[in-house]
Amino acid sequence: MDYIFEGKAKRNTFLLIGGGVLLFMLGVAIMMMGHHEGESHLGQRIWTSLLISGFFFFGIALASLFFLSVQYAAEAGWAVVFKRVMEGIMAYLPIGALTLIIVFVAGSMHWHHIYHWMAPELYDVNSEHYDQIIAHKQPYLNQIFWWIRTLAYLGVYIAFMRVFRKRSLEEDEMVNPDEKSVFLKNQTLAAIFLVIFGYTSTTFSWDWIMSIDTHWFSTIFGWYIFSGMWIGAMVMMTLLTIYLKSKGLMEFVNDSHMHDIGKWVFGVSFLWTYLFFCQFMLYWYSNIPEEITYFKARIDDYTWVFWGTMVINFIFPMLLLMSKDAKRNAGFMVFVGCIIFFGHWLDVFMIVTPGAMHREGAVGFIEIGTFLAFLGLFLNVVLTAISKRPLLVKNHPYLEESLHHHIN
Amino acid sequence: MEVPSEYPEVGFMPLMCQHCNHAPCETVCPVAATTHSDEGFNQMTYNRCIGTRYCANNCPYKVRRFNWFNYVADSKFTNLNPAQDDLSRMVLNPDVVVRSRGVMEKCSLCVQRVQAGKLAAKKASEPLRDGAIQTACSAACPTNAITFGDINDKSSKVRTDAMNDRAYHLLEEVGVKPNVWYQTKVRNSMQTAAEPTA
Amino acid sequence: MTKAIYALYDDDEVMVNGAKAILAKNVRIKDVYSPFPIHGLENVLGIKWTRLAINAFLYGFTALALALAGMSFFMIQDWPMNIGGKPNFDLYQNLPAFIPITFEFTVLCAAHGMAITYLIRNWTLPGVKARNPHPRTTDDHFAIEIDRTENAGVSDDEIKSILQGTNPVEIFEK
Amino acid sequence: MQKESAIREPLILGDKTYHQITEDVCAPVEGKANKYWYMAFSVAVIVALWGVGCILYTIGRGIGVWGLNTTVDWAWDITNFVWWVGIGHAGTLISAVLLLFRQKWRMAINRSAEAMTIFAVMMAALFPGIHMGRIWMAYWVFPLPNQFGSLWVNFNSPLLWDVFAISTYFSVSLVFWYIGLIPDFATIRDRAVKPVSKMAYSVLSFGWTGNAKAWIRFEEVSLVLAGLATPLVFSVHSIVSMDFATSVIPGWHTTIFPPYFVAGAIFSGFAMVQTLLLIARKVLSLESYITVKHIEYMNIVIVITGSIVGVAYLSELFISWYSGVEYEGYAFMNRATGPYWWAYASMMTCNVIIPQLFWFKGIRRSLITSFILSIFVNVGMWFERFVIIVTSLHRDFLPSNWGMFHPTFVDVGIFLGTIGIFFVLFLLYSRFFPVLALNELKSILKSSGDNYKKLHHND
Repeated sequence: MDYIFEGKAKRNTFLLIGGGVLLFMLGVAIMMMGHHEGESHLGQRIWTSLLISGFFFFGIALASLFFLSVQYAAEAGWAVVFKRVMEGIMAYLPIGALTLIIVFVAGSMHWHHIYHWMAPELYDVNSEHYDQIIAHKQPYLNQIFWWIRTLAYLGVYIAFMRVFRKRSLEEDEMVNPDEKSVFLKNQTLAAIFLVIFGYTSTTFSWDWIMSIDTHWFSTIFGWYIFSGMWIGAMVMMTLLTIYLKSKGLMEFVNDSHMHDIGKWVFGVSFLWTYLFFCQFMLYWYSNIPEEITYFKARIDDYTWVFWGTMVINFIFPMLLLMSKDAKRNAGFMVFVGCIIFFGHWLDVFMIVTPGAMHREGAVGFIEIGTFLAFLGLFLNVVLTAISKRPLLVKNHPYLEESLHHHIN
Repeated sequence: MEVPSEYPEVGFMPLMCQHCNHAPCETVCPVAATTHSDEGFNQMTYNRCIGTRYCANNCPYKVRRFNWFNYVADSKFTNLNPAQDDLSRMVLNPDVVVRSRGVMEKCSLCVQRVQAGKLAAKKASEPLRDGAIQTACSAACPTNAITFGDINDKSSKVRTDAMNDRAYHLLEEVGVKPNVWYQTKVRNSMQTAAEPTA
Repeated sequence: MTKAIYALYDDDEVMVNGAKAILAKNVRIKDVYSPFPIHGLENVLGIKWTRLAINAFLYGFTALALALAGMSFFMIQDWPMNIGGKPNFDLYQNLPAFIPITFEFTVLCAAHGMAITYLIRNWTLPGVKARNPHPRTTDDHFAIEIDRTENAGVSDDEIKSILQGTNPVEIFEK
Repeated sequence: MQKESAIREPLILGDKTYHQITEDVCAPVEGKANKYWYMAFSVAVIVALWGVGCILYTIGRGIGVWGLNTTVDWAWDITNFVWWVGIGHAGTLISAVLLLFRQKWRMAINRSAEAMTIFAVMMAALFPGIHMGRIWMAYWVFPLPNQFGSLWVNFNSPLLWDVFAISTYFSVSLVFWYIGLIPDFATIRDRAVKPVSKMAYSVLSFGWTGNAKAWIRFEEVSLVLAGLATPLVFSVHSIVSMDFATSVIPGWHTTIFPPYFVAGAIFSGFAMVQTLLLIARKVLSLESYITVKHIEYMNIVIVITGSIVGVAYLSELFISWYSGVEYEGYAFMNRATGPYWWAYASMMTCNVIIPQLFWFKGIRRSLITSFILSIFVNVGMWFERFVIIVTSLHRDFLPSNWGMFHPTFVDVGIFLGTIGIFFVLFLLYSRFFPVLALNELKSILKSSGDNYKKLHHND
């Protein structure tokens, strides 16, 4: 019962990439012809859109690795049937890392100014651009240390992903199915990964995202970014499973499984909203100038996107996914899933753009085109990875539990 | 900061309630015992206060004072509050209420004087004249270091003083928008304004 | 004349299989008493799933509306005050500060509303007399209740012989 | 039929039947208390009375009998409040969150954990009351009609949010607990021989019969209440944290507070459950139900939440420097090196470093080390709240306002007194209530019982 990735599906991913690139070109052309003053922002805008979509899809792959580890660490049985889907999603990690590195290298080469702190004159006391606050951050925000951290995060994540994927096949081929060695080794590996991820997910979100608004700071930021990544991964898992089920390939996934994964989409949406609200409300309430500027920039210049993400990512899943029947209805889950998937891309847009583009950012052809192209690339990589191995694992000690999963 | 002698520039500065427009103390009171008046005063309603002391904690200037005991009748506090019998109680200002145990209090910018001044102007049917109302502190200061007045009155002395280059808000960076201005002391210092202080 | 016949079992699986056998013989089961919830029993007996969750949603939704309306009345309409410069002209401007209480009140009403509905619906209230047929149905035994009036077409002896065929530990009338 | 993997450890040890479970759990209720119970009870009552005396003294004379001053307006009162509320979070977490996650091991501990929650929240609710200057006016925090007509409360105030949060949390937890207790009271009722206890448990069991429909409703109510209680658990401690985080005080004002307080609450709550249950399983002979695996699971929760708290401490510390805000930076420097450095050091040691020992399997499966470490966590979490409250207040913006806090005998007395009251309640509970969830345990016997698992493995 292997999935074969060819024909229409494969063509469609290429169509997505092609369509995305076309839209992107269209957007660039419009900008070049239309506003002359817009030209100076064009490069910045392109790089910003690459960072948004690059980070968004990278985050999904990473959160999938996280979720897989959680299954091991928590001794959870029900989700074993999804394991190959999770492994497929996380296979995008190296490509995702590459796209990020391209954006970061361009930053270091000063082809764009998304990372304001990379400009050397900020640290020069004699320069008119000298920035006392940023200079204070120099021991942490300097390119050498920052690059060491970035490469370390990416390298470690990819290494863990590879080991998990390799061991998964080893488990399939085990001669003695009663042997638990792979499972037990994976449990240890998962615990180690979760500890590393627990620290680095906070620091990489400071390094890659929070430092865009260089003056600004928020302690909850890492957890907020992480919750957005997580929801993306859960939605992607749901959608891919529904797709594979519609091909008649994942019959072993029953209503109870879909119900449970729907609960995760619902629950993580709440978590995201909670973290969003904590950050926003606390800064809104105490109204301290250096903190409130962040939200002021977003609410004043990106009013609709700011409140729109809130509506899409909170009210939609809350109202639509509350009932049991909704979570078990594949068509409905696809509908809600697609909406909140886009909603969380908008959230990343919301976080990145005001710092990188100030008032000049917009959700236009360039951004949507980049999103579609990345989506096509992502699906192509993930579906190729999924097609390379059987859709159901073998010899996993909780496999029987998962296959007989039943809830009311 | 732990060793004051390392900071010889420390000087004396009278510090009372700054009557912030974005007062952090007001928002946190559960019973709305401290609110803003139309004049811009940060009002303290003693008889509504239940004494959670949250306002005092959230005040960046720490200018609120709490009635820890019943100072009016507790014989242990005759040294703090001699006005405990009928005779000595006559030293108390009849325009100001005696605060009970368990309530918060602070500078009201002599709200009783303000009300009296407004009433006098109203009776005389004339606009409130700048300087007609004096708080107890501004009246008592022998060097006229304290000015009280209507900041909305463009010709008032307090307005010109507040617009002065020397005027500043204490802890302006917290963003509470106080209604009290200080004027910086002119020092003959080697340090210039452009030079960043660490 | 007793109203009902009971079969007492000492194992849940035996009881569930017994219930299936009894129903297969067209004898109607009035109720089943057990010391703990048995999964899947509702399908055997054909009992519809409870709608208490919908109740909870309605209570919660009402509370949500009530909390927002209440706070808007107290803080915006009835006595608007300038409290630390927090905007008090419109509900939405001050909404972030109202969210926590709105949430708490929603949960409060949904939870208590549902709990009260549950107690009344079950008729488990202080002072109500227990109606379980045998004291060990709250310990380790399981009882099937057959109502005579519901099974007018079947004689007592027939019922008892059907029950006897399902391996009960005891058959009694009450 | 649900399948359970053979590699999962059994949750009910020994050769148990449904009846044996009833016997084991009802034994403490039906038997007589031993002398250790009476000794513990007497000590608890004496301490509790001493605490009540201190509370009455405070109310009689004024808050001035505590060590507070103009600089430090909250200290042990709110520290104790937050500490107790935090402890009160494990019970509902175990019964609600773990129910949603279908963790069967919760069934052995949820009843006692919920009882602990309720008693702990009662202790917590005491402090916002007695810390008020005018406690006799406490009812003013409710939006009640009054002679001024339109004088309402201030819905902007986090303390008012607390009023709603704590009362919701307490009452919902109580209802959740009681709804689970009703069928178990019915079990005791049907076994009771003495007329007095028969009558008492008849009233307590609300006439529970246990018919099929009642069980369906019971399951649905438990599930929906769990669904409601889960965000409630998050919200309550978040709102408690907002008492601090909405302020402008450096050290208080930080966005990570809500989730970090929630993690800390679960952390301290599980530690307290661990402390209590390690004693209870021994005293009440419940070793077959509260097994080493249960202890291990709780220790895993402790090490995870402890690590989350650790990440939060380090995030705060780092961002205080990174922000470039002088006051923030100083507040954290002062925590670590100022006059209360020992409190910060205790907090870091007990909450972050010591629980890391639970990464070792031997330590987290040992009863003695689990007990000792759980005490460390309880102490550490008290220090955490003390650090947050007192060290942030005693040094803030203007050096002229700086001061110190020194507790008086009344502060100490009230804190110890609440521990006394808590134990009085818990000891009474352990004598008169079924300390394990009978009906739930029976429902997992066949999937997770030792004897049944062996049976399955053989065929």
